[in-house]
Amino acid sequence: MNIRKWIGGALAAATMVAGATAARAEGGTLVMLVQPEPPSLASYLSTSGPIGLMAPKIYEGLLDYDSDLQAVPSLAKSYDVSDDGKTVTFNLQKGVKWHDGEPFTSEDVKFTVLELLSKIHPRGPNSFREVESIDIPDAHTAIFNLKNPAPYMLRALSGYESPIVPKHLLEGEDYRSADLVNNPVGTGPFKFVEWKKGQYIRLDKNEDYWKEGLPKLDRIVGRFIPDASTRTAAMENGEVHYGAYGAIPNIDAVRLREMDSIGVTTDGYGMINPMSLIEFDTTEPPFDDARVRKAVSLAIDRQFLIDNIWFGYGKPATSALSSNFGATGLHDAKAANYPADQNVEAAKKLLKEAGAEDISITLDLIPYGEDWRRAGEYMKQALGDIGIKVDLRYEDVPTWLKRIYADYDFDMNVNYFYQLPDPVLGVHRHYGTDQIRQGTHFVNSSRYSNPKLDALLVKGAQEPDAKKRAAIYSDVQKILGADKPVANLFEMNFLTVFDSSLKDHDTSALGAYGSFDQAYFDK
Amino acid sequence: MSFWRLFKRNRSAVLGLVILLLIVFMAATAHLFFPEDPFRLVGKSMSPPGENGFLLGSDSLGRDVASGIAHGAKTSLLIGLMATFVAVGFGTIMGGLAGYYGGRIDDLLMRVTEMFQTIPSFIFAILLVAIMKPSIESIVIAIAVVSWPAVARLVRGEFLSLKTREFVQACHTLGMSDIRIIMGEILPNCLSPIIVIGSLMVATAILIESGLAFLGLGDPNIMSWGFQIGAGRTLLRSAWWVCTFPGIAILITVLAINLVGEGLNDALNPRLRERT
Amino acid sequence: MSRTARRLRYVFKRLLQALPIVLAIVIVNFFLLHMAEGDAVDVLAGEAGSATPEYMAELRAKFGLDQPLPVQLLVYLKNVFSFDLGYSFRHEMPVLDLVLDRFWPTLLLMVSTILLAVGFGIVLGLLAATGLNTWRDTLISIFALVTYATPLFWVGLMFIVIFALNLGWFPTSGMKNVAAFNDTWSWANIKDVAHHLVLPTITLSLFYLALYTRLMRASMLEQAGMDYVTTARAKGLTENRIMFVHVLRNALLPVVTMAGVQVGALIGGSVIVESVFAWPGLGMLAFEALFSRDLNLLLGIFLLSALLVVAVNLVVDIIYSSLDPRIEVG
Amino acid sequence: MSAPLLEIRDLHVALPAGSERPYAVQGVDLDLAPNEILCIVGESGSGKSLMSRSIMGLLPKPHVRVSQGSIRFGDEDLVTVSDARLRQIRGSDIAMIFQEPMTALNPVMTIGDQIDEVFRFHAKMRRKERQERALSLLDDVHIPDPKATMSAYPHELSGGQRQRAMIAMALALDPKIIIADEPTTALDVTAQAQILKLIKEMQEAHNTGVLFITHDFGVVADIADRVAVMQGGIMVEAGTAAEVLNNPQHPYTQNLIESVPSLTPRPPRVQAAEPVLQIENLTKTFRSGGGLLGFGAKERIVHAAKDVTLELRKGETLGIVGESGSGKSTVARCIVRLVDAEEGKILLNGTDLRPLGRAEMRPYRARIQMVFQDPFASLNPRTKVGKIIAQGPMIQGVPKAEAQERTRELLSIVGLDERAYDRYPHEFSGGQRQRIGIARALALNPDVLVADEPVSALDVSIQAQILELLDEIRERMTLSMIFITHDLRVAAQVCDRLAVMRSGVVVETGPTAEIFRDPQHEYTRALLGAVPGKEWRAG
Repeated sequence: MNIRKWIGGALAAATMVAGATAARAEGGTLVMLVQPEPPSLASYLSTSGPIGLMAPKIYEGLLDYDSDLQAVPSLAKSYDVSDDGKTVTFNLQKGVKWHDGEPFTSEDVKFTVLELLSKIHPRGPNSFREVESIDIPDAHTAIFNLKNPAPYMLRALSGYESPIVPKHLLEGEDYRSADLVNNPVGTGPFKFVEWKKGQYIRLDKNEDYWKEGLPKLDRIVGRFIPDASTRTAAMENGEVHYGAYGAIPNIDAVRLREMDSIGVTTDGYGMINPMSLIEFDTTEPPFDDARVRKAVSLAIDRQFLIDNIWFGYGKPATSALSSNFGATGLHDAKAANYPADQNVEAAKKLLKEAGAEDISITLDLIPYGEDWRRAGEYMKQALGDIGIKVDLRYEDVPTWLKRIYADYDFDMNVNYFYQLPDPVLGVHRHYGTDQIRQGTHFVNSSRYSNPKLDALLVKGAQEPDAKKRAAIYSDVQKILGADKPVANLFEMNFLTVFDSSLKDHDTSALGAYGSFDQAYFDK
Repeated sequence: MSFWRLFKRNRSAVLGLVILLLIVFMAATAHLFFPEDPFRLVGKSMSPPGENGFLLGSDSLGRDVASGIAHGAKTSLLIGLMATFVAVGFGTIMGGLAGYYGGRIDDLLMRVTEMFQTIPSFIFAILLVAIMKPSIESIVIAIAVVSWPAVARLVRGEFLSLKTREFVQACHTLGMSDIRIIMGEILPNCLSPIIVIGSLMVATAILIESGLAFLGLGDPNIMSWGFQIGAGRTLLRSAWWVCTFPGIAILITVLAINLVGEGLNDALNPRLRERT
Repeated sequence: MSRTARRLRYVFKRLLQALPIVLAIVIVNFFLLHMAEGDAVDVLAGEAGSATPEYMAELRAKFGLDQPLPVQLLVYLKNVFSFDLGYSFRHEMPVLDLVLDRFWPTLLLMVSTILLAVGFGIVLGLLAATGLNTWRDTLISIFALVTYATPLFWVGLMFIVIFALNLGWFPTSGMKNVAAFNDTWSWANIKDVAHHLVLPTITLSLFYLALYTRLMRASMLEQAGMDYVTTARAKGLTENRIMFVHVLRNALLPVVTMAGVQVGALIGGSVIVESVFAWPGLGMLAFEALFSRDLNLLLGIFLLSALLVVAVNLVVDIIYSSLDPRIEVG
Repeated sequence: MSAPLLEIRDLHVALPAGSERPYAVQGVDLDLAPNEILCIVGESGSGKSLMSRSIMGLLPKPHVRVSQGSIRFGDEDLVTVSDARLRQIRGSDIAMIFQEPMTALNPVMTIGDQIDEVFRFHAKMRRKERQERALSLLDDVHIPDPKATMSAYPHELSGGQRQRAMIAMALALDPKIIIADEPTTALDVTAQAQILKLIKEMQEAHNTGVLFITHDFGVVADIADRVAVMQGGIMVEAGTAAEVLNNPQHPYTQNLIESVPSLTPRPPRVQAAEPVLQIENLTKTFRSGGGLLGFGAKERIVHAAKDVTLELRKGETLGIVGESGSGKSTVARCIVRLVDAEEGKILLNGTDLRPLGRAEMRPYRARIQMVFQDPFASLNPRTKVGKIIAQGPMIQGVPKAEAQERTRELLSIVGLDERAYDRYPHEFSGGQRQRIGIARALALNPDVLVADEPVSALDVSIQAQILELLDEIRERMTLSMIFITHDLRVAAQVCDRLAVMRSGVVVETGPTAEIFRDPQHEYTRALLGAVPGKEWRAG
């Protein structure tokens, strides 16, 4: 049977909304917090958070995803997966123009996917690893030929994850230093206007955007404010309207959400699935012994972290996978083996067995903000309770990256990873033997290697059938629960704090990484 | 002793000294009053001052702010003193040599000094700490490195004027060796300004440390006022006490040290004696 | 030789003298930065999310980071001498553009701060000295000490809470109202920037204010004891005339010198203020550059700020020499 | 004699509590008539200065104040008049000239402006008019180029010219009274002579009453109509110049006048012919500016000594006289190797010291010692007297005990008692300190003693004692001495032979007596001519 997915309906819906809102108050400038200042706007080169905030307003992907993670049309009007799952055909929108007036064609798609995404994009090579070739019979059709089925690929086609960029501006250029890097030209609802370094990035409404009557905002400005307290103040003062990905510290969000003028939500991170965790150096004592790793996991009161450092936002991890994968049935609640609260006795007992009593180790902290230092300080105390003497180490980003991923010179490292919409995209990289890649960041730095697991992961990646896939991942979670190459701490809830007169900024599953084409002020 | 008499004349200086002694006392006896490790989570988090048995409240993890201040005093004073000690020591040597020998040595050393004064000092301090990894030692060194030029210039000036004084020349005519002249004759006579600048430098060092900590460059394993402020600054709006009290601690200390410094200045600096 | 000609020659001479210093600064920092762990590529890859070792090697080659240190240094110096500060690894832009972008805000903040600090410092010092040992003197001295002793960022955050949030007099942060987009030289824009400048300037100047106040006071007192003051009295001048015409000008000299020395500290010291008020200055840029190991950028900043310091010192010297006829520039 | 301009009655100036004495000035009565010069003479600490300042209300308030008595000026009492009125009087009716014109003038203000101020505050005149007046004033006081001086800053003038400018300022509104506080002390003799002449001339021209404060009887003899002598705040004697100078009544006055060295050279003593020290073609030039990275900043060159040739015979005292900047001190410093001369020989008993390095020099150090000018600057304030003296021998390898023994001995030789050994310099008076300085020099029993203005910082009475001491020890230890001085009276008393220096060149040498009798070089003549009070006590 030929699984054919029509999503024209959704498109109609989108335009309908547009029509309906046309009457409502439109225009206005949205000022959003972008923190830190992005290095560039080349989202095809980097998945860096701040880029993710601005670029998707300019570049679009083949698909977008609605708030319950279902695919909706974007540059692709619809797509079509063959029975064997090895051919995916995208029917592209007609009459779409780049911001410089050039028409958008299947050429661009082919170029982007083959030249950029599957080569130099940080995650693309993984998402598109099965793509063998792309046929473009005409300007509005792109046929992806795959080596093996890659169901997860269809979840990685958003404007944030896989932006489609103009071939005519990149071909033959050095992709890293092309003009496009700092002057993006896309098909999206907003056009890049200027970037005042240290101050703001300004995007203006794309007047001839292909979606009827969209976007509604006249302008989006991304402002850079280094200090968290000042960001909060600016938000309170109405100088900025939108801050996501912890731009506003939770502690302040808790305070601000009491104000009528400000709203706080945890929606819009469904495609991200951030998970905080501890990486162990499993190759050397004491953490080459699973019991010691378990003991550490037992010693930590996850709820305490959530309550006192993230002020109630977050959910204790129950397994290697985020509970958000429950939607796709991949998350196995029964595989749960992460206690919510600490159990000192059990931990001590394990250490005794392992003969690892009163050991002293160094705990490295991810240098992405104060919260992690607090977490480290807490863990130092918590592990102290079970007789592990901890020395905290807080270094700057480059030093830390080098230590953890190039030199492997660590005992224990607090970190967090995006599990992304599919385990293949966000989870495999921790555990696969093929993911022990010295010098590559955010992969299997624990250097955990288990052939049994590797096999399961491969199967899991290719299995098109949801049920079978769930079974596979259930085993995966059991194994990881037992071995604990990393100790997951909790599923993070990032916060979006916004001016409550701002509406429809969260229509996309990507939330802050969405295109904001429908966002408007209801004044 | 006449110095003490002169010092006593300046009431605020005496006040400063008293405060300073109290702070030192606090630092010395911290472990008696607060036997627990100041990092220990000892109670309900974010309790306002006076509640749940927290004199000055507790921070987001339920650590005792008061305990932190008591223990932090040790670190902050230590950093202040060590940094000053290193800076003054090095600055005196550089300035002394430059001033005493003059000529090319002077030229050279002064160029070096100028170089350090031309580098934006705080950024340079940050750079040094970042490179050496945040730790007490690196912070001390960084502060010293950015503070010594002032001393060098001062000492150089003193040496320049003192070396032409007749009592120094007399020593030359006695055939005294340079080292003895420098150590025995000149240095003792420029101690007072050095002491004064040193005392003020301690204060500045403590401020710099808090600044570094604010930017997240503190030693994560050692309790200091800077650490507390850095840790508490995001709570400023919801739990003001967490970084306010350490801030006040710094303010009082720096204030006290300055008062003492000015007192020393009045007492040791004959020029201003009768007028201030 | 005419006065102006001598001045010019002096300026030229001073710049020549500054050259080795600036170079030394660049070289020292070059090696310091290479002592740091990790490099720009690590950061880029880290930020990007992930990158293959091959790709990273490719980048290193592109940035010339694979060359031996001396070679890198020589290349850099060679470029510097042809007024090319190179490319920023992280921003993919010429360093010069980046730095110049931040240069004017820095200068603006610096100059306004110096003016405010020196100006008020002089006034307060004067008031303190003229009312020696009165409540006024005590009050001013205490004020000076307190402002000096209060951590900068603390003052900054408090100002934001009070003047931006509670009173709503000033914006919390930034350099201009981003929603407005006035064109640079429009009156509206100038007013807007000035409005944003107030809080950072006050915050930053408070610290230095204390220094100048105390210096001025001491200096006034010292001068007041000089013989020429007696002469002036003997001429029958009023105390005011004596204070404001005779003593003041002499007392200013050490203050001016101090101001010169402070500049270096000022650029650095502004990091905190810049970060609190999101002021787009060099300090913050340097901070980011350091933590992203953006070597060229950081060196560029050090180079320019060093030149800036040299320039300001020069100006100060010339002011000084015009205040004090005994000092002859050249 | 007409009614006095100024009547001082029972003036008391109180010092702050805790000072060594309650009153700086105690019960002074004094009249100043128009058209007369009244000299107030006294040694340091006699209260003469404060007395003069109390007249204009320039006492350092609040510590020091007039506690009793009156100062009548016309029909007003200056002690009680309002500040406002006092300001009017200052500068217009009573003007003042100070000792050190360099510091007494505002360094950052042009001479013109500083004179101009006087007019602006006391007289209604238009700018132009004021300008002209100022110019003519400068012309009156014989300043070479008045126009240029108007726009000149104090540091650009010579000492003498500065003082002239001061005088011009004082005369601006030709005041009834001028108070001159040691106006010539800081000047060289020749300049001094001219200034004295000027003051007299001006005083006669405007028939002003001048209150002239000085410590120098020579000066008194030159210009005083009347003299008042002060000691410890009390006026011990007053009268016409003739009376006081030639027939002093009060023992203190007598003693003072006694101690003024006479201008008649001492009888030449028989002396061995062989030289101890020969200086041959000694040359020293000072360079300033330039240096590393100086980039050819114009470098100033001063020839402090241009091939100076001198000979010091055994047991004699060779005087080097000259005015400031004549290079006499430089020569002295070259001899003791504080300064390295570029050229020439310094032969001590035949060995040339000039080329010796520090190490080789050390043994010779003991042979040539120096006594310095300023007894306050020449002793380390933080070292005990005993150590200061014993240091020398110990450096030269004398055992500690012996050195200390010697030190105690020396203390008694220079007339200080044993207890001085453990005290600090600041506990001693100027004269005593100079004795310590001498003891330090003697500690190494040198062959040659170089004394650089050893008495110029001392009061006359002390001066006499120190000179005696030097003479005595020279006899006793058969020293040969090089004696640097600017004061020809002193020179006449101590020196067997003289060398007269001017801008680095020795212009004349010879036995003191001969040089005084008929000086060959016109500069020598000028010097001798300028000696204050030479008619008085010429013999």
